[in-house]
Amino acid sequence: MLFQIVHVPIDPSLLQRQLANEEAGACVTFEGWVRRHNDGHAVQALEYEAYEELANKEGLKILEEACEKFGILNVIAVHRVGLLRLGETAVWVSVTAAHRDAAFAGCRYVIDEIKARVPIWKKEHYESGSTEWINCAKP
Amino acid sequence: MLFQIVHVPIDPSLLQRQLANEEAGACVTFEGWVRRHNDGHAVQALEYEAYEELANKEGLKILEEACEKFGILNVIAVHRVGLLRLGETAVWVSVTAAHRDAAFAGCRYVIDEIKARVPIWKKEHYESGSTEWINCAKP
Amino acid sequence: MKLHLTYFAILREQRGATEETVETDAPTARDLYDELKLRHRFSLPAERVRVAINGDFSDWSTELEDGQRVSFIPPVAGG
Amino acid sequence: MKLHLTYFAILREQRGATEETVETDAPTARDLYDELKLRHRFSLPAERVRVAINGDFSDWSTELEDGQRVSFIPPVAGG
Repeated sequence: MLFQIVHVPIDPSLLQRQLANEEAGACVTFEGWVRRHNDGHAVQALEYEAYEELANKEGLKILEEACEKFGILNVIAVHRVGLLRLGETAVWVSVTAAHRDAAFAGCRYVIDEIKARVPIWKKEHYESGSTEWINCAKP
Repeated sequence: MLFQIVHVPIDPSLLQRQLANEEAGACVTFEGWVRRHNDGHAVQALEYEAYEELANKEGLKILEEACEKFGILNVIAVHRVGLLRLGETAVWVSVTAAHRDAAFAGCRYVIDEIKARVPIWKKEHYESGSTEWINCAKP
Repeated sequence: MKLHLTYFAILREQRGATEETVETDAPTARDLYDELKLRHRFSLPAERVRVAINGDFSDWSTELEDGQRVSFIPPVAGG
Repeated sequence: MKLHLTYFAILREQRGATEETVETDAPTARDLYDELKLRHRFSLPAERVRVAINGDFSDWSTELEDGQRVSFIPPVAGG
Protein backbone atom coordinates (compact mmCIF):
# COMPACT_ATOMS: atom_id res chain seq x y z
CA MET A 1 0.00 0.00 0.00
CA LEU A 2 1.52 3.29 -1.08
CA PHE A 3 0.26 6.87 -1.33
CA GLN A 4 2.60 9.47 -2.77
CA ILE A 5 2.65 13.12 -3.76
CA VAL A 6 5.30 13.54 -6.48
CA HIS A 7 6.84 16.57 -8.18
CA VAL A 8 7.99 14.73 -11.32
CA PRO A 9 6.16 12.87 -14.13
CA ILE A 10 4.48 9.63 -13.03
CA ASP A 11 6.04 6.43 -14.41
CA PRO A 12 3.24 3.81 -14.55
CA SER A 13 5.35 0.79 -15.52
CA LEU A 14 7.73 1.33 -12.60
CA LEU A 15 4.83 1.65 -10.16
CA GLN A 16 2.81 -1.25 -11.50
CA ARG A 17 5.75 -3.63 -11.13
CA GLN A 18 5.41 -3.18 -7.36
CA LEU A 19 1.90 -4.65 -7.55
CA ALA A 20 2.97 -8.01 -9.01
CA ASN A 21 1.37 -10.77 -6.93
CA GLU A 22 0.69 -14.39 -7.81
CA GLU A 23 -2.66 -14.27 -6.01
CA ALA A 24 -3.88 -11.34 -8.14
CA GLY A 25 -6.15 -12.15 -11.07
CA ALA A 26 -7.27 -8.57 -11.75
CA CYS A 27 -5.60 -5.17 -11.84
CA VAL A 28 -7.66 -2.01 -12.45
CA THR A 29 -5.87 1.28 -13.04
CA PHE A 30 -7.28 4.80 -13.19
CA GLU A 31 -5.33 7.67 -14.73
CA GLY A 32 -6.46 11.29 -14.62
CA TRP A 33 -5.09 13.22 -17.59
CA VAL A 34 -4.95 16.98 -18.19
CA ARG A 35 -7.50 17.63 -20.88
CA ARG A 36 -7.94 20.60 -23.16
CA HIS A 37 -11.52 21.49 -22.34
CA ASN A 38 -13.22 21.98 -19.01
CA ASP A 39 -16.65 23.56 -18.72
CA GLY A 40 -16.20 25.11 -22.15
CA HIS A 41 -12.85 26.77 -21.33
CA ALA A 42 -9.72 26.03 -23.40
CA VAL A 43 -7.12 24.86 -20.89
CA GLN A 44 -3.41 25.41 -21.52
CA ALA A 45 -1.93 23.97 -18.32
CA LEU A 46 -2.88 22.93 -14.80
CA GLU A 47 -1.13 23.84 -11.58
CA TYR A 48 -1.56 21.44 -8.66
CA GLU A 49 -0.62 22.23 -5.09
CA ALA A 50 -0.85 19.99 -2.00
CA TYR A 51 -0.62 20.25 1.75
CA GLU A 52 1.72 17.29 1.69
CA GLU A 53 1.81 16.33 5.36
CA LEU A 54 -1.97 16.14 5.58
CA ALA A 55 -2.43 14.76 2.04
CA ASN A 56 -0.17 11.80 2.82
CA LYS A 57 -2.10 10.99 6.00
CA GLU A 58 -5.52 11.32 4.40
CA GLY A 59 -4.40 9.45 1.27
CA LEU A 60 -3.14 6.48 3.27
CA LYS A 61 -6.35 6.44 5.30
CA ILE A 62 -8.32 6.12 2.03
CA LEU A 63 -6.17 3.20 0.87
CA GLU A 64 -6.68 1.43 4.20
CA GLU A 65 -10.45 1.94 3.89
CA ALA A 66 -10.39 0.48 0.37
CA CYS A 67 -8.52 -2.64 1.54
CA GLU A 68 -10.97 -3.18 4.35
CA LYS A 69 -14.17 -2.48 2.38
CA PHE A 70 -13.37 -4.42 -0.79
CA GLY A 71 -10.88 -7.12 0.19
CA ILE A 72 -8.36 -5.99 -2.41
CA LEU A 73 -4.79 -7.29 -2.35
CA ASN A 74 -2.87 -4.06 -2.84
CA VAL A 75 -3.22 -0.46 -4.01
CA ILE A 76 -0.89 2.33 -5.06
CA ALA A 77 -2.04 5.91 -5.56
CA VAL A 78 0.22 8.71 -6.77
CA HIS A 79 -0.74 12.35 -7.31
CA ARG A 80 1.54 14.76 -9.10
CA VAL A 81 1.84 18.44 -8.14
CA GLY A 82 3.37 21.42 -9.93
CA LEU A 83 2.69 22.66 -13.45
CA LEU A 84 1.22 20.03 -15.81
CA ARG A 85 0.79 20.28 -19.57
CA LEU A 86 -2.04 18.87 -21.70
CA GLY A 87 -2.04 15.08 -21.80
CA GLU A 88 0.12 14.62 -18.72
CA THR A 89 -1.01 12.31 -15.91
CA ALA A 90 -2.11 14.12 -12.74
CA VAL A 91 -3.17 11.08 -10.75
CA TRP A 92 -2.57 7.33 -11.01
CA VAL A 93 -4.43 4.71 -8.96
CA SER A 94 -3.91 0.99 -9.40
CA VAL A 95 -5.62 -1.80 -7.47
CA THR A 96 -5.03 -5.56 -7.49
CA ALA A 97 -7.47 -8.22 -6.30
CA ALA A 98 -8.20 -11.89 -6.83
CA HIS A 99 -11.23 -10.98 -8.97
CA ARG A 100 -12.32 -7.98 -11.03
CA ASP A 101 -15.36 -6.94 -8.95
CA ALA A 102 -13.16 -5.96 -6.03
CA ALA A 103 -10.49 -4.38 -8.23
CA PHE A 104 -13.01 -2.14 -10.04
CA ALA A 105 -14.86 -1.17 -6.84
CA GLY A 106 -11.64 -0.48 -4.93
CA CYS A 107 -10.14 1.64 -7.69
CA ARG A 108 -13.30 3.69 -8.06
CA TYR A 109 -13.53 4.23 -4.31
CA VAL A 110 -9.94 5.44 -4.05
CA ILE A 111 -10.15 8.01 -6.85
CA ASP A 112 -13.54 9.29 -5.65
CA GLU A 113 -12.27 9.76 -2.10
CA ILE A 114 -9.00 11.35 -3.21
CA LYS A 115 -10.96 13.92 -5.17
CA ALA A 116 -13.31 14.60 -2.26
CA ARG A 117 -10.97 14.55 0.75
CA VAL A 118 -7.27 14.91 0.02
CA PRO A 119 -5.94 18.50 0.37
CA ILE A 120 -4.83 19.04 -3.22
CA TRP A 121 -5.82 22.09 -5.23
CA LYS A 122 -5.97 22.75 -8.95
CA LYS A 123 -5.56 26.03 -10.79
CA GLU A 124 -6.52 26.06 -14.43
CA HIS A 125 -4.53 28.25 -16.81
CA TYR A 126 -6.64 29.15 -19.82
CA GLU A 127 -5.53 30.02 -23.34
CA SER A 128 -7.16 33.41 -22.78
CA GLY A 129 -4.49 34.13 -20.15
CA SER A 130 -6.85 34.01 -17.17
CA THR A 131 -6.64 31.46 -14.36
CA GLU A 132 -9.02 29.91 -11.84
CA TRP A 133 -8.77 27.84 -8.66
CA ILE A 134 -11.26 25.02 -9.28
CA ASN A 135 -14.16 24.71 -6.78
CA CYS A 136 -13.16 28.03 -5.17
CA ALA A 137 -15.24 30.51 -7.17
CA LYS A 138 -17.64 32.64 -5.13
CA PRO A 139 -20.82 30.72 -4.30
CA MET B 1 -10.77 1.39 -31.56
CA LEU B 2 -8.73 -1.78 -31.70
CA PHE B 3 -9.38 -5.42 -30.80
CA GLN B 4 -6.52 -7.87 -31.14
CA ILE B 5 -5.66 -11.48 -30.44
CA VAL B 6 -1.89 -11.72 -29.91
CA HIS B 7 0.53 -14.62 -29.55
CA VAL B 8 3.25 -12.66 -27.73
CA PRO B 9 3.41 -10.85 -24.36
CA ILE B 10 1.24 -7.73 -24.14
CA ASP B 11 3.12 -4.41 -23.95
CA PRO B 12 0.85 -1.95 -22.09
CA SER B 13 2.94 1.19 -22.55
CA LEU B 14 3.07 0.72 -26.30
CA LEU B 15 -0.69 0.20 -26.48
CA GLN B 16 -1.63 3.01 -24.15
CA ARG B 17 0.34 5.54 -26.16
CA GLN B 18 -2.19 5.00 -28.97
CA LEU B 19 -4.93 6.29 -26.66
CA ALA B 20 -3.37 9.72 -26.08
CA ASN B 21 -6.06 12.36 -26.70
CA GLU B 22 -6.26 15.95 -25.51
CA GLU B 23 -10.00 15.61 -24.91
CA ALA B 24 -9.51 12.65 -22.54
CA GLY B 25 -9.56 13.38 -18.82
CA ALA B 26 -9.84 9.76 -17.67
CA CYS B 27 -8.27 6.46 -18.66
CA VAL B 28 -9.36 3.21 -17.00
CA THR B 29 -7.41 0.02 -17.68
CA PHE B 30 -8.24 -3.56 -16.78
CA GLU B 31 -5.59 -6.29 -16.78
CA GLY B 32 -6.37 -9.96 -16.26
CA TRP B 33 -3.37 -11.76 -14.77
CA VAL B 34 -2.69 -15.49 -14.44
CA ARG B 35 -3.03 -16.22 -10.74
CA ARG B 36 -1.82 -19.18 -8.72
CA HIS B 37 -5.12 -20.27 -7.24
CA ASN B 38 -8.45 -20.92 -8.86
CA ASP B 39 -11.25 -22.69 -7.03
CA GLY B 40 -8.74 -24.16 -4.61
CA HIS B 41 -6.49 -25.64 -7.31
CA ALA B 42 -2.81 -24.67 -7.57
CA VAL B 43 -2.34 -23.42 -11.12
CA GLN B 44 1.01 -23.73 -12.89
CA ALA B 45 0.16 -22.29 -16.30
CA LEU B 46 -2.80 -21.36 -18.50
CA GLU B 47 -3.32 -22.23 -22.12
CA TYR B 48 -5.57 -19.92 -24.14
CA GLU B 49 -6.95 -20.72 -27.56
CA ALA B 50 -9.13 -18.56 -29.82
CA TYR B 51 -11.23 -18.88 -32.94
CA GLU B 52 -9.49 -15.80 -34.27
CA GLU B 53 -11.71 -14.91 -37.22
CA LEU B 54 -14.84 -14.92 -35.08
CA ALA B 55 -13.12 -13.52 -31.97
CA ASN B 56 -11.99 -10.47 -33.92
CA LYS B 57 -15.49 -9.80 -35.26
CA GLU B 58 -17.20 -10.30 -31.91
CA GLY B 59 -14.53 -8.30 -30.06
CA LEU B 60 -14.89 -5.32 -32.36
CA LYS B 61 -18.67 -5.49 -32.01
CA ILE B 62 -18.27 -5.23 -28.23
CA LEU B 63 -16.01 -2.17 -28.56
CA GLU B 64 -18.54 -0.50 -30.86
CA GLU B 65 -21.30 -1.19 -28.34
CA ALA B 66 -19.19 0.33 -25.55
CA CYS B 67 -18.60 3.52 -27.55
CA GLU B 68 -22.28 3.87 -28.28
CA LYS B 69 -23.56 3.04 -24.79
CA PHE B 70 -21.11 5.08 -22.72
CA GLY B 71 -19.88 7.89 -24.97
CA ILE B 72 -16.26 6.95 -24.47
CA LEU B 73 -13.52 8.45 -26.65
CA ASN B 74 -11.53 5.34 -27.51
CA VAL B 75 -10.91 1.75 -26.42
CA ILE B 76 -8.26 -0.88 -27.06
CA ALA B 77 -8.68 -4.52 -26.03
CA VAL B 78 -6.01 -7.17 -26.50
CA HIS B 79 -6.24 -10.84 -25.56
CA ARG B 80 -3.21 -13.09 -25.55
CA VAL B 81 -3.35 -16.77 -26.57
CA GLY B 82 -0.88 -19.62 -26.13
CA LEU B 83 0.78 -20.83 -22.95
CA LEU B 84 0.92 -18.24 -20.14
CA ARG B 85 2.87 -18.44 -16.90
CA LEU B 86 1.86 -17.14 -13.46
CA GLY B 87 1.72 -13.36 -13.31
CA GLU B 88 1.51 -12.83 -17.06
CA THR B 89 -1.22 -10.65 -18.58
CA ALA B 90 -3.90 -12.58 -20.44
CA VAL B 91 -6.14 -9.64 -21.33
CA TRP B 92 -5.69 -5.86 -21.41
CA VAL B 93 -8.57 -3.39 -21.86
CA SER B 94 -8.08 0.37 -21.75
CA VAL B 95 -10.77 3.02 -22.20
CA THR B 96 -10.50 6.80 -22.46
CA ALA B 97 -13.29 9.31 -21.87
CA ALA B 98 -13.75 12.94 -20.93
CA HIS B 99 -14.80 11.89 -17.40
CA ARG B 100 -14.25 8.89 -15.17
CA ASP B 101 -17.86 7.64 -14.99
CA ALA B 102 -17.84 6.73 -18.66
CA ALA B 103 -14.31 5.33 -18.57
CA PHE B 104 -15.08 2.99 -15.64
CA ALA B 105 -18.43 1.87 -17.08
CA GLY B 106 -17.01 1.32 -20.56
CA CYS B 107 -14.01 -0.67 -19.33
CA ARG B 108 -16.19 -2.87 -17.14
CA TYR B 109 -18.62 -3.50 -19.99
CA VAL B 110 -15.88 -4.51 -22.41
CA ILE B 111 -14.19 -7.05 -20.10
CA ASP B 112 -17.54 -8.53 -19.02
CA GLU B 113 -18.67 -8.98 -22.62
CA ILE B 114 -15.32 -10.37 -23.76
CA LYS B 115 -15.54 -13.02 -21.06
CA ALA B 116 -19.13 -13.86 -21.95
CA ARG B 117 -19.11 -13.75 -25.74
CA VAL B 118 -15.72 -13.90 -27.44
CA PRO B 119 -14.69 -17.41 -28.60
CA ILE B 120 -11.60 -17.80 -26.42
CA TRP B 121 -10.98 -20.87 -24.29
CA LYS B 122 -8.81 -21.45 -21.26
CA LYS B 123 -7.20 -24.68 -20.10
CA GLU B 124 -5.73 -24.70 -16.64
CA HIS B 125 -2.59 -26.73 -16.00
CA TYR B 126 -2.38 -27.68 -12.34
CA GLU B 127 0.69 -28.42 -10.23
CA SER B 128 -0.73 -31.92 -9.77
CA GLY B 129 -0.18 -32.52 -13.49
CA SER B 130 -3.89 -32.60 -14.41
CA THR B 131 -5.57 -30.09 -16.73
CA GLU B 132 -9.06 -28.74 -17.25
CA TRP B 133 -10.92 -26.71 -19.86
CA ILE B 134 -12.67 -24.02 -17.81
CA ASN B 135 -16.50 -23.92 -18.05
CA CYS B 136 -16.51 -27.21 -19.99
CA ALA B 137 -16.82 -29.75 -17.18
CA LYS B 138 -19.85 -32.04 -17.39
CA PRO B 139 -22.96 -30.31 -16.02
CA MET C 1 -23.16 -32.37 -49.15
CA LYS C 2 -19.61 -31.59 -48.07
CA LEU C 3 -18.87 -29.39 -45.04
CA HIS C 4 -15.58 -28.05 -43.69
CA LEU C 5 -15.43 -28.34 -39.90
CA THR C 6 -13.03 -26.73 -37.44
CA TYR C 7 -12.76 -27.74 -33.80
CA PHE C 8 -11.55 -25.76 -30.80
CA ALA C 9 -10.52 -26.46 -27.24
CA ILE C 10 -12.26 -29.41 -25.60
CA LEU C 11 -14.01 -30.41 -28.85
CA ARG C 12 -10.69 -30.36 -30.72
CA GLU C 13 -9.18 -32.65 -28.12
CA GLN C 14 -12.18 -35.01 -28.07
CA ARG C 15 -12.21 -35.14 -31.89
CA GLY C 16 -8.44 -35.50 -32.03
CA ALA C 17 -8.28 -33.07 -34.96
CA THR C 18 -8.29 -29.35 -35.66
CA GLU C 19 -10.28 -29.63 -38.88
CA GLU C 20 -11.87 -32.12 -41.23
CA THR C 21 -14.16 -32.26 -44.22
CA VAL C 22 -17.29 -34.41 -43.80
CA GLU C 23 -20.02 -35.78 -46.06
CA THR C 24 -23.39 -35.47 -44.35
CA ASP C 25 -27.14 -35.37 -44.93
CA ALA C 26 -27.81 -33.46 -41.70
CA PRO C 27 -30.43 -30.82 -42.60
CA THR C 28 -29.55 -28.36 -39.81
CA ALA C 29 -26.55 -27.38 -37.71
CA ARG C 30 -28.21 -29.02 -34.72
CA ASP C 31 -28.62 -32.32 -36.58
CA LEU C 32 -24.97 -32.17 -37.59
CA TYR C 33 -23.81 -31.63 -34.00
CA ASP C 34 -25.96 -34.51 -32.77
CA GLU C 35 -24.48 -36.77 -35.45
CA LEU C 36 -20.89 -35.78 -34.57
CA LYS C 37 -21.51 -35.92 -30.82
CA LEU C 38 -22.57 -39.54 -31.15
CA ARG C 39 -19.72 -40.44 -33.50
CA HIS C 40 -16.96 -38.76 -31.44
CA ARG C 41 -18.50 -39.00 -27.96
CA PHE C 42 -18.41 -35.23 -27.36
CA SER C 43 -19.13 -34.57 -23.68
CA LEU C 44 -20.94 -31.24 -24.18
CA PRO C 45 -24.70 -31.25 -24.81
CA ALA C 46 -25.79 -29.00 -27.68
CA GLU C 47 -27.43 -26.70 -25.12
CA ARG C 48 -23.98 -25.62 -23.96
CA VAL C 49 -22.48 -25.23 -27.43
CA ARG C 50 -22.97 -22.53 -30.07
CA VAL C 51 -22.49 -22.85 -33.80
CA ALA C 52 -20.73 -20.56 -36.26
CA ILE C 53 -21.21 -20.83 -40.01
CA ASN C 54 -18.71 -19.23 -42.38
CA GLY C 55 -17.15 -17.29 -39.52
CA ASP C 56 -20.35 -15.87 -37.97
CA PHE C 57 -22.46 -17.00 -35.05
CA SER C 58 -25.55 -18.73 -36.37
CA ASP C 59 -28.70 -20.51 -35.14
CA TRP C 60 -28.89 -24.24 -34.52
CA SER C 61 -31.91 -24.34 -36.82
CA THR C 62 -30.00 -22.93 -39.81
CA GLU C 63 -30.23 -25.19 -42.85
CA LEU C 64 -26.80 -26.31 -43.99
CA GLU C 65 -25.54 -25.79 -47.53
CA ASP C 66 -22.82 -27.55 -49.44
CA GLY C 67 -19.33 -26.12 -48.97
CA GLN C 68 -20.00 -24.20 -45.76
CA ARG C 69 -17.44 -23.79 -42.99
CA VAL C 70 -18.98 -24.93 -39.70
CA SER C 71 -17.49 -24.53 -36.22
CA PHE C 72 -18.83 -25.57 -32.86
CA ILE C 73 -18.13 -23.18 -30.00
CA PRO C 74 -17.75 -24.74 -26.53
CA PRO C 75 -18.48 -22.49 -23.51
CA VAL C 76 -16.03 -19.59 -23.75
CA ALA C 77 -13.63 -18.62 -20.97
CA GLY C 78 -11.59 -15.62 -22.04
CA GLY C 79 -10.15 -13.12 -19.62
CA MET D 1 -1.02 33.42 22.10
CA LYS D 2 1.19 32.81 19.07
CA LEU D 3 0.05 30.57 16.19
CA HIS D 4 1.91 29.40 13.09
CA LEU D 5 -0.27 29.63 10.01
CA THR D 6 0.23 28.11 6.56
CA TYR D 7 -1.83 29.06 3.52
CA PHE D 8 -2.58 27.09 0.38
CA ALA D 9 -3.97 27.76 -3.07
CA ILE D 10 -6.50 30.60 -3.26
CA LEU D 11 -5.97 31.56 0.40
CA ARG D 12 -2.21 31.73 -0.12
CA GLU D 13 -2.73 34.06 -3.07
CA GLN D 14 -5.26 36.22 -1.25
CA ARG D 15 -2.98 36.43 1.80
CA GLY D 16 0.07 37.00 -0.38
CA ALA D 17 2.12 34.66 1.81
CA THR D 18 2.74 30.95 2.32
CA GLU D 19 3.11 31.20 6.08
CA GLU D 20 3.14 33.64 8.96
CA THR D 21 3.13 33.70 12.73
CA VAL D 22 0.27 35.66 14.33
CA GLU D 23 -0.60 36.92 17.79
CA THR D 24 -4.28 36.40 18.49
CA ASP D 25 -6.90 36.10 21.22
CA ALA D 26 -9.29 34.09 19.03
CA PRO D 27 -10.65 31.33 21.28
CA THR D 28 -11.53 28.86 18.50
CA ALA D 29 -10.36 28.01 14.99
CA ARG D 30 -13.58 29.49 13.65
CA ASP D 31 -12.98 32.80 15.44
CA LEU D 32 -9.45 32.89 14.02
CA TYR D 33 -10.68 32.32 10.46
CA ASP D 34 -13.31 35.05 10.83
CA GLU D 35 -10.65 37.45 12.10
CA LEU D 36 -8.27 36.67 9.22
CA LYS D 37 -11.04 36.68 6.62
CA LEU D 38 -11.90 40.24 7.60
CA ARG D 39 -8.25 41.35 7.75
CA HIS D 40 -7.22 39.78 4.40
CA ARG D 41 -10.57 39.87 2.58
CA PHE D 42 -10.65 36.10 1.99
CA SER D 43 -13.40 35.33 -0.50
CA LEU D 44 -14.34 31.91 0.92
CA PRO D 45 -16.95 31.72 3.70
CA ALA D 46 -15.95 29.46 6.61
CA GLU D 47 -18.67 27.02 5.53
CA ARG D 48 -16.56 26.11 2.48
CA VAL D 49 -13.26 25.89 4.32
CA ARG D 50 -11.89 23.20 6.66
CA VAL D 51 -9.27 23.64 9.35
CA ALA D 52 -6.24 21.49 10.18
CA ILE D 53 -4.36 21.81 13.47
CA ASN D 54 -0.84 20.41 13.82
CA GLY D 55 -1.25 18.48 10.55
CA ASP D 56 -4.64 16.84 11.22
CA PHE D 57 -8.16 17.80 10.21
CA SER D 58 -9.92 19.39 13.16
CA ASP D 59 -13.24 20.98 14.13
CA TRP D 60 -13.98 24.67 13.84
CA SER D 61 -15.00 24.65 17.49
CA THR D 62 -11.58 23.41 18.67
CA GLU D 63 -10.04 25.74 21.27
CA LEU D 64 -6.70 27.05 20.11
CA GLU D 65 -3.53 26.70 22.14
CA ASP D 66 -0.31 28.65 22.04
CA GLY D 67 2.26 27.42 19.53
CA GLN D 68 -0.12 25.36 17.36
CA ARG D 69 0.26 25.03 13.58
CA VAL D 70 -3.02 26.02 11.93
CA SER D 71 -3.92 25.61 8.25
CA PHE D 72 -7.10 26.54 6.43
CA ILE D 73 -8.14 24.12 3.69
CA PRO D 74 -10.01 25.63 0.72
CA PRO D 75 -12.32 23.28 -1.25
CA VAL D 76 -10.08 20.53 -2.61
CA ALA D 77 -9.81 19.64 -6.30
CA GLY D 78 -7.38 16.76 -6.76
CA GLY D 79 -7.58 14.32 -9.63
